[in-house]
Amino acid sequence: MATEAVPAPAVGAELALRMYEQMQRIRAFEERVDQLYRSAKMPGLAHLYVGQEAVAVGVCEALRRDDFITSTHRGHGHCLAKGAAVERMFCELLGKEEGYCRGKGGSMHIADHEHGNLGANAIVGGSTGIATGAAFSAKARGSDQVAACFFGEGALGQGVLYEVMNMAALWTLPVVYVCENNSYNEYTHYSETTAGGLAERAAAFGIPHEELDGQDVRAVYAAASRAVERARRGEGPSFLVCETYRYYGHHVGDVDRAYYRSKEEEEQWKAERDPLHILRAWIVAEGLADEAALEQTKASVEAEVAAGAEHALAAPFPDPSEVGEHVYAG
Amino acid sequence: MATEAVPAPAVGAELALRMYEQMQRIRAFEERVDQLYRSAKMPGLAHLYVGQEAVAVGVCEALRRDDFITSTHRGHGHCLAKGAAVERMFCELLGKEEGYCRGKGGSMHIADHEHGNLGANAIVGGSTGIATGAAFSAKARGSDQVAACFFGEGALGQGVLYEVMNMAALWTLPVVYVCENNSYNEYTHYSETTAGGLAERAAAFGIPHEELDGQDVRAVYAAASRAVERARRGEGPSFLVCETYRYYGHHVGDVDRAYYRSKEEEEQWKAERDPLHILRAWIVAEGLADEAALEQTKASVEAEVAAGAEHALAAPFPDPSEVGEHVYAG
Amino acid sequence: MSTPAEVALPKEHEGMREISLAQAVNEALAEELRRDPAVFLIGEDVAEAGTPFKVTSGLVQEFGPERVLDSPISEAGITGIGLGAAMTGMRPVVDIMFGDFLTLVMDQLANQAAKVHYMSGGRLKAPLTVRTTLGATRRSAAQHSQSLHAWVSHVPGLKVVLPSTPYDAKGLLKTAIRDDNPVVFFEDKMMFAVKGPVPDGEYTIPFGAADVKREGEDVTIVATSSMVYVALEAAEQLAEEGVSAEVVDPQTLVPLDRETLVASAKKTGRVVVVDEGHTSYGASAELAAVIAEDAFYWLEAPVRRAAAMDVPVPFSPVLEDQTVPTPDSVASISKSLLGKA
Amino acid sequence: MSTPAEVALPKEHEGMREISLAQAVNEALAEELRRDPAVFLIGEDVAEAGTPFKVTSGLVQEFGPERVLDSPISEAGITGIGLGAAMTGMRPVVDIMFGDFLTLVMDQLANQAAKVHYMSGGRLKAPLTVRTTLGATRRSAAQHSQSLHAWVSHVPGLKVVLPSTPYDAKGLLKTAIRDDNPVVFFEDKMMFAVKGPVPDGEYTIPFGAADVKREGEDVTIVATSSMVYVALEAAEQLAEEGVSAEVVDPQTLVPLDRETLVASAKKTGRVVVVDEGHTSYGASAELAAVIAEDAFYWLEAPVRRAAAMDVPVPFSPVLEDQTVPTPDSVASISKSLLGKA
Ligand SMILES: Cc1ncc(C[n+]2csc(CCOP(=O)(O)OP(=O)(O)O)c2C)c(N)n1
Ligand SMILES: Cc1ncc(C[n+]2csc(CCOP(=O)(O)OP(=O)(O)O)c2C)c(N)n1
Ligand SMILES: [Mg+2]
Ligand SMILES: [Mg+2]
Repeated sequence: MATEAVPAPAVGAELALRMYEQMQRIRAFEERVDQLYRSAKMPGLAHLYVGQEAVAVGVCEALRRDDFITSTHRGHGHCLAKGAAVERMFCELLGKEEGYCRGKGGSMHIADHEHGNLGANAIVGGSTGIATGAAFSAKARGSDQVAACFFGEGALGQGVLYEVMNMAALWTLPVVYVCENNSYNEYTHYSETTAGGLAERAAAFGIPHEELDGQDVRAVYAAASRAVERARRGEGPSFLVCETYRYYGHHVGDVDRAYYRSKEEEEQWKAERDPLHILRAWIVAEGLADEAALEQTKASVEAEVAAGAEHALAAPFPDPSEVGEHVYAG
Repeated sequence: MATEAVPAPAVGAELALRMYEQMQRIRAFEERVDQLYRSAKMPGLAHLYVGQEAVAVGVCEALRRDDFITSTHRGHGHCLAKGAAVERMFCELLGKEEGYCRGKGGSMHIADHEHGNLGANAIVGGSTGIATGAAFSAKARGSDQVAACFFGEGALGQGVLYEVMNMAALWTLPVVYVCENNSYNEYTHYSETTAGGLAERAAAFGIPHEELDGQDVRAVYAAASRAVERARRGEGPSFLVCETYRYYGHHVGDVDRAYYRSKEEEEQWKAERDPLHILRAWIVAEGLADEAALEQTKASVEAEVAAGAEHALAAPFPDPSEVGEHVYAG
Repeated sequence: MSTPAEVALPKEHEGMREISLAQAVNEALAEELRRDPAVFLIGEDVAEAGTPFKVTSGLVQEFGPERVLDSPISEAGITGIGLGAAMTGMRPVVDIMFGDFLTLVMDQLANQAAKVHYMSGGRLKAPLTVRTTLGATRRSAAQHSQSLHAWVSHVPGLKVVLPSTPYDAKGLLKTAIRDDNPVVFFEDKMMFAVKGPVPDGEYTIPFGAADVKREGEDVTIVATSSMVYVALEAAEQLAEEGVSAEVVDPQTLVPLDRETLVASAKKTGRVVVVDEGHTSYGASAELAAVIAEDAFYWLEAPVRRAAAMDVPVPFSPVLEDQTVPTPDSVASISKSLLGKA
Repeated sequence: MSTPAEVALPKEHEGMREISLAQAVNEALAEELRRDPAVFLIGEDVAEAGTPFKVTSGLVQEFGPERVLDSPISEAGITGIGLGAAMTGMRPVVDIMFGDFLTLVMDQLANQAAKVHYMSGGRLKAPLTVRTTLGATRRSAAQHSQSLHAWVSHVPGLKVVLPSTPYDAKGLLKTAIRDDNPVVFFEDKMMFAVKGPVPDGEYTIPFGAADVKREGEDVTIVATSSMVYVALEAAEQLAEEGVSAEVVDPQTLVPLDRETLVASAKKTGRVVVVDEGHTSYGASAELAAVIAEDAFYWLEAPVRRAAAMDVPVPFSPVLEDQTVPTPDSVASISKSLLGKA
């Protein structure tokens, strides 16, 4: 059972260029994060989203600002795609007071409630309950909000996902499960950890599902739009499996990867299935913009990212007394 | 995908009569448990297996003594079917020292390691890990033992089941998942708690599955034999959904059931789909035994059960000092 | 607790009715459901069945199946859904039938609900109430008899409530539901039938205020949940022997009213902590440690603990009854502190 | 711990090599895998990747993928499978990458593994070892920094081990694997690189024997896991000020060597308990309560606790560093007990 073939909204020039810009923003952001790590300017580790940009952007462009998302340890792309500002994100990653979480969350817990991002999550599968609950709430409050739940294929190992998919189906909750299959659970290929099919996991609960090319942002956008509109119409959950790839290591420190995946595999994805190349080629072929304009977009987000990082590096840490604040609300 | 149609071993006279005797034993045992409860002679509660006898017996007859089972809160039938003695079971239910667990486990934790029963379990879905681990161990030790994992359809709500089914499929473990669908999670009809299909939950992991009439012990035995032999041959897990019914309440204290199921429904199952009637009619029709012989079997297990209960009532409690024993082994 | 007998509590007010603890909880839920459309209940068999303890009976009739939801047997899932709903405008009350099943929701509680406010720098919040049970001696054996409140009390970000009387249960549960934080609310299964006075009108009880259930001079008995009844019976026994015992009920383990506990300890100089969790690494350890530290110079004798034995709860009544504190054991420990062994 | 610096430990033997704690754990695993065909390892990325901490590197090469298994990300599932295998003749070692993920396995550990021997009247047993981690200050934020050993220590039927040195880690892990009970073995992530002397030959260390890491007269510092290094540094600081501190490492929280702890407390009359779990309802509460009770008449001052703050672990270094005990804070508490504030 696939999500019904409601015609997907056509991707026009404005949307295509916005998606291109967002994807470039994510890429530039992540590459800067890697540099910050390598120059020992960032505390801890980070899990980069480079290579997977089309998934976050394709899904989030199908959402409204007041829709919800939940995210993962690999969450910078989701956060930016849902509307977060580069500067405050860098501040969070560097543990600064101006950060989205006042420096308390860091890379793995970045949340942006103003744009409906209920948070990255350092527990694999840990936000599936939250997303399904946000969908429950949207329905209970009589709003037409939708929740999108991002997770890697590794989260298919977590039982709670099946528990909440069952309830989402039973109660026709407006949630879109977005499984980003980048082929690896950390350093282990998913075929060693995953029996049967991926989409079948949703089929078991009667949840409509689609498997799609996660490198083609238009395909993602089309499928996400169908799923989101279905949810908004009150017809319940959907499940999208997006085939994608992460270009960097599992985290910034994972640089020697030969023991679990080949250089050739990495190069092939970059050369043949890069989401930015694919979109860019289409934009140019369709005459929606020329190379120069696209270069201009790239340069401008790169400047924005560079400025954001500089700002964050100079920004103050929270006052040490904040350590005891925000344990309890109210 | 169904378990392959390997011809099931034919049910001959000896097996049919043994199955009949075992089913009668379970029924007589459970009816006596109910009386013990109602006459306030049994501490706590018990979940009776009456109506579901064909499932436990059909599956356990397909197993060897050294095969493993794991069981549930509704576990007396599984325990007897795997070979436990009535007397020691009653002792356990009454908290007596002679019980299988020296009175420490009671109804919900009865285990009989001599017959490979790794224990009833009071956590719904709580023994699915144990059964899968026993299958892992059988394979790792190079034995050809098989593990059968009994659970109610309510356990489909527990995430851990999906986690272990995935690994059973990945590692081709010799485990047979036996889902006893008696239509109720306590006081709630399973259709209110279960989206999609039951067998589909296993299909998601590529596990062969069958849906069958759990009131027909020959059907259960045939399907179980196929699944067990498949496991023994090293071909991995199977999943059986047995449609069945519990005649009594969720537990012995659940006597006013009208708010969740009708008297008519109960009567219909008893009249039309009683596993003992079905087998008895077949035995007689096939000429494997006459009514008198079957009455004789019934009378003899009833006498055994009555004697067992009397024995247990008179048996001593464990010494109070045992309370501190068996916290740690060795 | 081993003795669910009704105990006359010291508190007496005008306009009181005698209702059971189950009814008190039911009233608190009904009132909050009525008061705030954001409140809903979710759990196994909470609707028509009204839970196995009949605590939620009648609520689905008044509030409908959209606000009183029978769930699948998915403790982690419903807690996660409750959390997500709490983060987006609702005030869910999640029913975890037996406290033993907290094992299944620790990730949702400890890694998710407890931390979301802090991790988000105060920008997200989770007004989630989890009702569950504790207590042994119900012949329910090892997996249906645990008192696991120590676990959640150890997690910053969670509040933990253990009411002992119908009055307290009602007032504290209403406070829990209105609180903007995740609260775990423990009811002793053996206490549901215990009756006590509850006023007709609306009231709430603040968190972090211990309640002195009986005043005394010679020894302080700090007791949680149904152990308050055990302590009160012990105090009766002691009174007959001329020993005046003060019984202090912390009511909330987080936040903890150290002041009241320590003040009582300073007054009497002798303390027994009674709790139905296992002794080792249990809630009784924290209470004892706090008192031993803050009242050190006032104590005449070591702080003693009377908590559950460090054994899985056995089924057999002759074994189970030994595992929990009793009025006799509490009285005898109290006397030993006074040199009256 | 905030200071992973290598600390010269008092123990010195002949024939010792200096190896890291990660190597010590690796050797213990390799030796037990070699010794007993029933032993196997299961966990996420334990094979080729050798875990994110490189603790199991090389084992899959020697023992093969049937005995060193990369699992799906299914903590509850692998613990359940480990338990079932343990009950039927195997000795599994389950790797739970971060101690924070214990939240996901509490049902398998507390309701199943811990209780099966008791519930079966001693007829079934579960020789299962769960290795996991604890400790903050790695800039890993709230869900990858917890020290949750108090939870499992509260569950009768489980044994709980917190080694502090490579020598201890190796000897205690071998004992854990050979033990017929479920054992939870905690390694501080910040300690993996810490080196220490380990003998060439075979040895094991018994459970239930606290180790005095440094002898002293004036104050006892009871410290667990990496907090032993913090305590030793504090002791150095104190020595410079003329205060002689004794550092006692319980090594196993269950079983607990009360005698050694209490004997030291009686000797010095002053005790600080240092632990990286949260303070409230933490392991430090039990240790403090035990000492305050058993050494009551010998204590010159209240038993003090220096444990982690009761806050989720924040990401920002300026915040995180405040949440854990440090040599300075431990030394200063110790001095306050001696009236040298
Ligand atoms: C419950 C849990 N188990 C293990 C981990 C450690 N861990 C972090 S990321 C990861 C792999 C996740 O793989 P996947 O879900 O495919 O996401 P990806 O990293 O590929 O984006 C693991 C095992 C964790 N964070 N949470
Ligand atoms: C994890 C867990 N949640 C809830 C319960 C309470 N409970 C006991 S039996 C039961 C219903 C089980 O239904 P099913 O699995 O279909 O088995 P049946 O009783 O029908 O045999 C419930 C909810 C439990 N024992 N364990
Ligand atoms: Mg992945
Ligand atoms: Mg059922």
